[in-house]
Amino acid sequence: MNRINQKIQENKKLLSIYFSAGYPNLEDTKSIIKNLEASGVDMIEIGLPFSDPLADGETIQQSSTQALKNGMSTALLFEQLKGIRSTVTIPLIIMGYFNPILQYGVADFCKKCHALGIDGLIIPDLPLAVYQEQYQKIFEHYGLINIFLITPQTTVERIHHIDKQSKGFIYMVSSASVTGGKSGFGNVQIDYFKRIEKMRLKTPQIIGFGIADYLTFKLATNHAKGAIIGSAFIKALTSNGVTGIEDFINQIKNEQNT
Amino acid sequence: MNRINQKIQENKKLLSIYFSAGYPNLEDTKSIIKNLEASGVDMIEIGLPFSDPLADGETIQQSSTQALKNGMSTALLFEQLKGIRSTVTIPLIIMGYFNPILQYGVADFCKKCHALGIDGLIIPDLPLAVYQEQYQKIFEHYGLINIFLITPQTTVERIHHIDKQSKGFIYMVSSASVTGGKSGFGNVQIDYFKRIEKMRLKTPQIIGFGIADYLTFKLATNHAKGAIIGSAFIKALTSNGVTGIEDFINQIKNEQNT
Amino acid sequence: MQYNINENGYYGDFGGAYIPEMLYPNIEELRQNYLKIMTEPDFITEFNALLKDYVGRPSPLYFAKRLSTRYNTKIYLKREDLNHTGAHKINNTIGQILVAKRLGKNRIIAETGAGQHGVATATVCALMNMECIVYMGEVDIVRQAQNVARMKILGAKIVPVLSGSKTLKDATNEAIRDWINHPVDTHYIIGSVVGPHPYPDMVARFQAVISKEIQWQLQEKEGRSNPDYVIACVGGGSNAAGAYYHYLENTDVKLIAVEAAGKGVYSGESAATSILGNEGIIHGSKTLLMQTQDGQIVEPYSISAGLDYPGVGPMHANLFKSGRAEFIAITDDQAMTAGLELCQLEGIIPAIETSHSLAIFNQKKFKPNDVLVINLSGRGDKDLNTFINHFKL
Amino acid sequence: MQYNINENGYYGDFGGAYIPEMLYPNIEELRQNYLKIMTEPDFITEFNALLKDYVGRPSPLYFAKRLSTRYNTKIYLKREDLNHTGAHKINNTIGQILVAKRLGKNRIIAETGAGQHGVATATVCALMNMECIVYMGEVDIVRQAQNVARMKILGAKIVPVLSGSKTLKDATNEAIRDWINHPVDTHYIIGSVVGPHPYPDMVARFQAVISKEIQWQLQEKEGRSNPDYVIACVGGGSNAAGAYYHYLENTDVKLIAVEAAGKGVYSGESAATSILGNEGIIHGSKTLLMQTQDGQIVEPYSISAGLDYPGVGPMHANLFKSGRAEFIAITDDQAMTAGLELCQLEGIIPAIETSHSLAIFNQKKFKPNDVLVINLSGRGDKDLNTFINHFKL
Ligand SMILES: Cc1ncc(COP(=O)(O)O)c(C=O)c1O
Ligand SMILES: Cc1ncc(COP(=O)(O)O)c(C=O)c1O
Repeated sequence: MNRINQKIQENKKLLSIYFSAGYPNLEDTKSIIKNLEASGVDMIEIGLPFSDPLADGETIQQSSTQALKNGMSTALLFEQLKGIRSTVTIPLIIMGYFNPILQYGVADFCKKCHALGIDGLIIPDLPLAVYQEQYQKIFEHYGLINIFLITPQTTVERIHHIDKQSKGFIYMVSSASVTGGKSGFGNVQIDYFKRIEKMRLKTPQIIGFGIADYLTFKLATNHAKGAIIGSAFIKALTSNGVTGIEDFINQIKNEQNT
Repeated sequence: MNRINQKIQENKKLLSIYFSAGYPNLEDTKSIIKNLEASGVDMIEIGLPFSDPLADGETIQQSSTQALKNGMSTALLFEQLKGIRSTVTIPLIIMGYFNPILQYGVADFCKKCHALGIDGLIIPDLPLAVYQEQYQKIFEHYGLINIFLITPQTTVERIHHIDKQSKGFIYMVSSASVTGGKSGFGNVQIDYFKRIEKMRLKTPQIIGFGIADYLTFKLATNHAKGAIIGSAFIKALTSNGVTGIEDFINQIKNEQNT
Repeated sequence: MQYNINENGYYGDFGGAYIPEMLYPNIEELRQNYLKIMTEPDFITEFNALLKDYVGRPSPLYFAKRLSTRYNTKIYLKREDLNHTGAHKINNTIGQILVAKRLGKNRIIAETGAGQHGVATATVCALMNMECIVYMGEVDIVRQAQNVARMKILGAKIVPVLSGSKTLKDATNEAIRDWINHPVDTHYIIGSVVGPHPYPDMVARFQAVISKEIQWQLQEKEGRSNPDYVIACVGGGSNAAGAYYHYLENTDVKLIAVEAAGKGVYSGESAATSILGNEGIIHGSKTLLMQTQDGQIVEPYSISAGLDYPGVGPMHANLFKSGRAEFIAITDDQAMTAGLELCQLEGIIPAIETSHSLAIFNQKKFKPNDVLVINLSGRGDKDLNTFINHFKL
Repeated sequence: MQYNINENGYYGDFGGAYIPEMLYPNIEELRQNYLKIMTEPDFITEFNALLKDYVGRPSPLYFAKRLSTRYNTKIYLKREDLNHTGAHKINNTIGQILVAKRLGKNRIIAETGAGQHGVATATVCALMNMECIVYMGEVDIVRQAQNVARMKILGAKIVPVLSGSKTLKDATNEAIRDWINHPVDTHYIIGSVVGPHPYPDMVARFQAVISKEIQWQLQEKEGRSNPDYVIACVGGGSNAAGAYYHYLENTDVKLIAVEAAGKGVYSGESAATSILGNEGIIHGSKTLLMQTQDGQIVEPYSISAGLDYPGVGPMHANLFKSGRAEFIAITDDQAMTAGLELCQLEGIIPAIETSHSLAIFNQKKFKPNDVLVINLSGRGDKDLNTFINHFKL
């Protein structure tokens, strides 16, 4: 069974962290992953940086740009991830835009992920229909879960459709926004969370976008299986580096004055 | 008999000088006229300054502009010319654009000229046909000669026509140019002078435009009754003032090193 | 009553050719030939083909819905701004360059204020491979820098004019002087219905295409060829002359001429000739002009270089004197505000000259069923900096 | 072979909609409605009326006599430069604003490079009273300052984009992000035949008026509706798509696409996508793009802001791959020289984008009887400073 599915079955709210591989320093990838696991994070999304990340806000854009400047590449990321499974046990997901994956070759990419022990992929600009038509077989062959997104604008029909196609979890975008938008949730978001909750989908949801601290993590996980933090984590990395990871995660997990 | 016609009958080549009234100083008019007569000039064209002298080059434009700035006006010029005939005997002609004359009232203007002892007018932008239709009677009533121009481009027919209408002299423009152009005459001008000479017009011609010194005066008067100096005289006035007039005229009349 | 020109070259008391003898042959050559040339079939064919394929005529007659709603009347805009080079001026320069060619000229001179006429002249000179010299006041060179650049790129030589107010009037003087200096090979393309006869008539005839088109376009849109009002700004008056032309003798159609009042008609910085001027002679024509009691021409002022002229064409002097046209004076500020309003209501950036016409709604009320045609004489690309600075955008 | 789009939103291998889920509802709404809206009689009536009365269509098909003589072939120029706002871009923005209105949107966003699309969008937003936000790279804001001024005057908000190469690609990213942030009330007016399906098809259909007019205009002039060549510059490719549209399946008509080679195709400063690019995904569409081996998009370079884009629309990717169109790359210098040549031979100042098309005579010989139609996609008023500086005029 895929590590994602195993993790989902645990009776707890899940904390997932996104970071851009190669940022702040080219060689930080492995130590960020290890630190995250050591800090008690449940799942990690490793960002494969892209020059034109059009669903991302400034923070992730800038970390991607810097990562590319540092020399990050698909091949190098795979190189860095070699042997990661000798120590890391939590689910690892690669999140990246479709073009770099396409250039690598989708099959080769999946094969490599499989070999390295990657559990799933999030490719925001690979639409469900194209995935099904052209790539699903490959993903499945290599035991990779492809994660789909829903947003507050996704229709009920489409949510059901996505639910049916989904394995692992549904990435539930908290609001109509690119990453790194205003953090915090208002009534609109809460209503949306409740609406989805009531749909009792077969696939658990993990909420992302706008989660930055204990409060927002708590609010989100009141209504979902887990939550994903991206921009807020990258900002912390920028300020405090790899050694600050534990503190950051602690702040998320425990109520305290920040 | 009009002083212009008397002067024309003298058996000599005539030197006529143009200046802008009110330049260099507002009150110079009378003393310029007296100095010119004293220096042996045969005829004077008193320029009534105009804001937009479109047949004039830079020198006369600037002297007109300065004269207006100094405060020159039609009324003031007439004021300054009061009593001029108590001392000055050579022909006096007012040269000016039509609009200021029109605003003064053509009849009033002519009446005033007559009273002051002005002998003729040169109005470059009052065409012959309009003159004949509307103003000739007034001019004649006040004994004023209206001087017409011909240029190298004037057709033979029109020259004959102008000759017929002319009294006093024909103002023969030496070349296709505004005033103050290059001085000196080439073959084209000399041929033109000869061509007009051969036409044996009833009206004597006085050549203007491009005459600046002994040589050009001599050349022009080889082929015509006289010559008019404007821009060169104004330049001399600018440099040397009223007291330099005698020297300037001497240089024109006598061959000498300049 | 006759509002068009008579056989002597006059509109009522106005017009004629008050020119120095040096220009007599040129003007006479033109006078004797212009109507003959303009009625030759091959001229008509060439002129019409260029208007269509090169200039882009017919220019649309556009019903300005939002503007009409704002002022509760029916406003059509005659889109001369869509002509090649961006104003009505090219109608005339196309015509004149074809006349010049037939007169055997190979050197073209022009004056320009806003630069639109200079650009239109440089354009047709490039098209016909003729030398082009444009006189432009130094003040206008600065405020219409964009058009200066266009003329340069088109290969024209621009001569800065430093005399007088360094604007359109002085540029015209300098062009006339050039013509005196080059009487044989040169044609002077005057840019408005000013100057000695036959210029006002010739230019008006070339611009008359505007009202000719309005007639059939309005027929298509409103089932009538006569609007209630034709409205145009007047610098020299060529765009107005063109917009009025086929309506001159048809007094059902009211004519409104809009002049530039600068900082206020009586501020001492104005170009509202009909109010401030009286009869006189400017640039070879008897007309209305702003002058001192002494007959010295007064330096005008307007924010718009193309209206910054102390006279009007003789046709307009006569339309004013006879009462055939109503004259309205619009200040800089009113014009700028009306120009910006058109931008934001209709998505059309008008020239500042044109913006004056658009400001009449401050001064005059129209009925809901009145059909107005405003001649949108030119686009405002040349005036962007003035707009930006004026409104601190 | 089929060169137009298929029912799945692909041109051959290219096209599709590679978009994040956040945009799915918007794109889906558009996909389901665009053809329905575009074929409604009231849409067609309104669209055609605006093209005629507001944009000034048909744009002339002008036989360029002096240019034809110079290159000993028959050159027609399709005068999109005469459209309101000065380029072909407005054909598309008029269409899209009418679609947006019918979809109930009241907020419009757009990206722009040369600023022509930004101006065209600001224009139609003013006309339709909609809020307008334009994303523009900081580099382009500087080099196309004139168009920035126009957008401001028209009431649009301009957002400077500081990411990437600070040009068109980055402005497009930013506009897409805005759309993600405003999924309900906002329509994104893309300015070229790029982006996810149905944009390339929708934009091409709006621009198709160009080739539709060429057909009857050429019939009038040459007694045939098919030229031998249709030539257009390709940034994203919308003016080319419009000029080719009705000739796509008619292989008697040869198509030439002109790309920007910047300082030289292989100089490292170029935007010649067909030569330097390969298949990939950019801005939601599978097409040709300039990218590293790793799939990172390469920052392009061209002196012309409108061609400074690392991709081409999927239609063009397919025309290239299939060999249906010939692709020619023109450097900055060649384009500038050809642009100036048109100014001085024909009195038409072309946009620098367009100037690239005019430079093909350096690279390709035509027969004296060949009939060429070059799409004169825009006027060069926005590029005057670049011309003046380049040639030190
Ligand atoms: C757009 C525009 N409108 C009007 C004018 C004024 O000229 P006219 O009064 O001859 O139409 C100009 C002059 O340059 C102009 O450019
Ligand atoms: C005049 C002109 N031509 C061409 C282009 C390139 O766009 P496209 O390739 O979509 O026609 C632009 C873009 O701004 C433009 O302004």
